[in-house]
Order: sequence, then structure tokens, then C-alpha cells
Amino acid sequence: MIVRELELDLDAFEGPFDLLLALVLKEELGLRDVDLAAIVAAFLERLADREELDLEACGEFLVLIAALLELKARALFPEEEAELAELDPEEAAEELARRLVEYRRAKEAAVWLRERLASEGDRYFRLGPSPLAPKFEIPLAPRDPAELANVLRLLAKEPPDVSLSHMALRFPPVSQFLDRFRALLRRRSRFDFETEVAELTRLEQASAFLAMLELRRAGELAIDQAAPFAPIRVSRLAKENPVRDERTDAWTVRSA
Amino acid sequence: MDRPLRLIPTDPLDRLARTIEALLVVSSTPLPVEDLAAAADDAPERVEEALRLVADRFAEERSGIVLEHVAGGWAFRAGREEAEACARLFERPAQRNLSQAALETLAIVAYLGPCSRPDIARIRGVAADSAVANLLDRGLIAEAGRDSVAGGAIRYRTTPLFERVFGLESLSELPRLDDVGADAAEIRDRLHTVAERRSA
Amino acid sequence: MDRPLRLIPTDPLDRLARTIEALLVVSSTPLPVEDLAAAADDAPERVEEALRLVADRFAEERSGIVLEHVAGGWAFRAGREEAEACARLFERPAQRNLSQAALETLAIVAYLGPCSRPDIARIRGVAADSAVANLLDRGLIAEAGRDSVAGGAIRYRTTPLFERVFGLESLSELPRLDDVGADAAEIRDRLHTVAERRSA
Repeated sequence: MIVRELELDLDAFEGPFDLLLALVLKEELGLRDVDLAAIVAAFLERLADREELDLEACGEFLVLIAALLELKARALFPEEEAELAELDPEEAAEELARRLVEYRRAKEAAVWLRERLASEGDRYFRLGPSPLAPKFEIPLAPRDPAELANVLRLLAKEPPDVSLSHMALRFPPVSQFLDRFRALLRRRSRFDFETEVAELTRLEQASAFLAMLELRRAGELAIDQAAPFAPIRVSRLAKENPVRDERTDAWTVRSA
Repeated sequence: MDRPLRLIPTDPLDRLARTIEALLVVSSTPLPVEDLAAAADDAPERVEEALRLVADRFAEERSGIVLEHVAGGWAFRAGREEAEACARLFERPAQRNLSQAALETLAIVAYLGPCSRPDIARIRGVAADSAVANLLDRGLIAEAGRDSVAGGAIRYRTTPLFERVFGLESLSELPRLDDVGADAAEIRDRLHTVAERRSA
Repeated sequence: MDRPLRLIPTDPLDRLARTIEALLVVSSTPLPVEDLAAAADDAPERVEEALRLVADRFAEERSGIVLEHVAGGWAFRAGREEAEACARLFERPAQRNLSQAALETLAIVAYLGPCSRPDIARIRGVAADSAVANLLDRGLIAEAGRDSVAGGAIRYRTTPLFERVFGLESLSELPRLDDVGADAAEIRDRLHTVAERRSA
């Protein structure tokens, strides 16, 4: 099974997985609109159709979906970028899963509300006051003027300091790694992805990963993994006639 | 009409009477016969006839709900015997409470002097329309001319009733807010600064 | 009590039922049993009993007016059969054309309880300002104080009107969303696997 050719039928997108990846990388498709769980479901369905477990496909899929999740996480809470970057990967994964589940629930609940609205649509009731209801002068109980001072104090309360640390946190441009990997593959025919990015920050690793996917999509390199979770080996692909997408160098992944 | 078959025998006039009951219980204004006829999709004469059935069903001493013909048309009201119970209902403490939005609006108008809705919204960070309407209704604020700038929005001030409710001889007796600002201008500046930061 | 002497024989429970009818017809919101009891000056158990009489009198297909338990209280509404006639006369501003964004926001507020615009934006991944303003306008959500922790952002809750429009006896009637739980566990497991791998 070739993961890239996995056919998807989502609300926001219909087509093969690799086209979705390309559109996301080019920012032509907002990840916010993409139901990643549905992609997982589609993959699992395909997997279930096969008699043997396709370990290679599983590994590739996991890596791809993880990258998308990370990107989506950044889109879902950009203001917490710094905070999230400081979490260790396990915490970040937990936090991300929690957010995705919450959003998923909200969407499910919205569907339920819409159905409910349709089924309860024939219940009419009065929205305003009763036309002939007696008018009563409602005496107001005495109030303490300190209440007024207190609500104004709350209104004047300094909001908590907004962390500005994320201003320094730019998503490194993918193009930087496109160049770097191309240069690397001119010198060596293959390299180990993990070793190559080991010294980088998580954000840089994410960019590097996207660059690697993009180069493979363009047919400039091949990715090989002996087994799921085994090191990802990147090797040069001899290309007779390399046609480079002109936009490639210009891409940067949006920094929130 | 594709109503499901029902086993309850329905005299057509009785059917129309039920429709009229429904329309009257949903309306917040008295309904003239023409409106009832248009909504029920029936003739005004038949509606008048059906109204007699409804009036018979909802009569004083027979039902707690009474059908009444007033200037604007037909409407339900509470039976006369239930006046006491209705009075107790409307005096419920819940009706007397001021919401957070109302209290904030009141505090802003009291401390800063006449303010327009946009002024209040700017400080609160959200529209204050329903709070202002509510306070006007209760007589705690009143109109105080128009803003000379800002497109001439209506400004509001607190009323003598406000001072009575809060036990103040005058606005100068409001608790001091030195920690927020020395005078109204300073307090206003401070509130604007914080509001901008909050919405950033 | 100084009620005039009347010659009509009155079963006391029937008398209480009439009072309840009157209270329900003048009230703008559903009335809980306790409020009915306080206004009728009677015991809650007796009110419950009398409510059964009223429910029997005002039942679907029997009367154009129907008694229902909704939003934590009792209220009259039009019978379902009369929806067509009602639709000719009355607008339904609260429920018309609710956008997907508004429904998701409503769902978040309903399920999480009081929450602020930043809370909603965090879950939906996009700013919620216009959806919140829209729901406030329709009266489906209302302010519920300020978040004292997160910079005093205003928090919102659903209103009784929300429960009424959606025909809910209370918020606890919202369905549990367990069915997404399985997916959630799966997503979490997979993320953990990847996380472990990356941190190794």
C-alpha cells in the first residue's frame, strides 16, 4: 500500500493524501479545516482491507500524520506557541490530543444541536411579556456603593502579562532545509534523518521534516525506513531531468 | 394539508378554536380578528365564532386564564382572583437582581459621569445595549444629552433613584478609587488602557 | 386572606390549578415548582399535584395550548399541530439561520459551562467574536461574570431561552458525547507512540 496514494474523502478535501500534503505545505488548504481523525480512519479502513499488516505503510503514515498534527496544533493555539514548545513531546502530545478531542466533541455537539433544532422546530412559545400582564413597580433593594467600586476595580485590573517570548519563536523557513538537504545530497548519497536533525530545536525539526517530505514529493530523494520506528534513511534519487517547482524556494511555513 | 389521521373527533370549529388558543398564547400583543384569520387561514366570521368558544372555555371563575377583548384585539390575561398570586410572582427577588453587566455599566456611568453606549462598550470590551436598556427601564440611569463628538451618541447619567438605592446623598459620596485613579479623567484613562490590553 | 365569599363549589386542588394556569400565562419564563409554590402560597407537593391537572387539561391534541416542562420549569407553548398557523404570524429570531460557527460556539458554552471568548477560540482554533456577538444578539447566551484569573475576560453561559428553543428540560439532557471517546483514545495512543519515538 502506498500511503501517499491513500484516497481521502473529507469535508474539506477530496483526493490522494500526497495532494493534501502538498496543498497544506503551500498554504492553499488550511489545516484547521482538515479533519485529521478522518484521515486516520480512512487509513485504518484501508489497512483492515488487507490480509497482512503493512508495517512500512504504517510507519510512513504515522510520521506523516504526526507532522500534520503538529502543524495543526500550532494553528489551533498560536498564542500558546511558546508554552507548547516548552512542553516535552509527550506532554505536547497529550495536550494536543486533549484539544483535538474537545474540538471534535464541540463539532459532534453542534451536529446534535442542529438536528434538535430541526426536530423541535414546531414548538412555538411566547418570547415577549404577556400582553395583559399586570405591571408592577418592583422596588429595588438597597445596595452597597462599595459594590460599584469593586466592579470598577475589577475592570481596571491589569490583565496578566502576555508572554512575548513567542515573538522570538519563528517557524524556520522550510526553504532553508530544502537547500540544506540538497547540498547534503550532493556530497553524500544518503544520510540518516534523525542524526541530521538531532541538534535542532523541535520547530526546526518540524521544518526539516516538511522539507524532506517535499523533496521526496518532487522526486529528488527517497525515504526508507526498515521498520516502523526505525531510523529514517534519506537517499539521493538520480533524476534525469529535475524540474523544480519555482515556488518551492519561496515557501515558508506560516509563523503565527 | 397532510396532517396525520387522528382518532379524536374534531368539529372544524373546535379545531379552529384550538388554533386561536395557540396563537394567543404565543403572542405578546393582543391579536385583532384579521390577524387571527390570516394566521389560521380561515374566514374572519368563522374566527369570531371560534373566539366565542374560546371565550367560553377561558372565562372568569372557570379557568385561571381569561380571554379578553381590548383595544388592540384579543389576548389572554390572568383571572382576577389570581391577582395576588401574580403580584407575588413579579416580586420575586430574582427580578430585582442587577446583572454583572448592569452593575458594571452603572459603576462606569456613576464614576465617570455621562457616558454613551460606545464609551461603555469600549471600557467593558463588549456591547452594553441590553444592560443600558435594563437600567433605563428600572430608572437607574437616564438620558443626558448627546455626545458632542463621536457622532452625537446619546449619553446616560445616573438618576436620583440610583442615589437612593445605593444610599448616597450625592455622587460625591461614592467610595474613593484612589488605587485606580485620582479623578474621573484618570480613572477613565486607566480603564481605557486596561481595556485595550485586554482585547489585544 | 380576604377573598370574597363565592357560591361556586371549588375543589381546593382545582382552585390551585387555576392559580397555576394564571401564573404560567403571565410569566415570560418557565416557572420552577418552587416559584409556583411561592407565588401560589402553597406547598410544592400540592403544586406538583395540581400541575398534573393542568397538564391533563393542556395536552397535545386536546388543546391548542400545551403545558411543557422545559428549561428547569413549567411553561405554556402552542401545540405542535398549530405550528403552521404560528409560522404565518410569528418570527423566530432566536433559531433562524444559525451558522455552523454559532452552533459550535453554542455547543462549547453549553458543554463546558461558563467560558470566555479566549476559551472558545482555543477550542475552535479561530476567533469566536462574531459567533459570540451573534448568539448574544439572539439571547441564546448571556454574560456570566468575569474570569478573575484570565485577565477579567467576560464569560458566557447558555440562557433559559437556549434550553427552551432546543426543547431541553435542563442542560443535563444534552447527550453524552462518549462516542467520540474511542477516537480520542486512538488519537492519544498514536500521538504517544510518536512522542515516545521522538523523545527517545
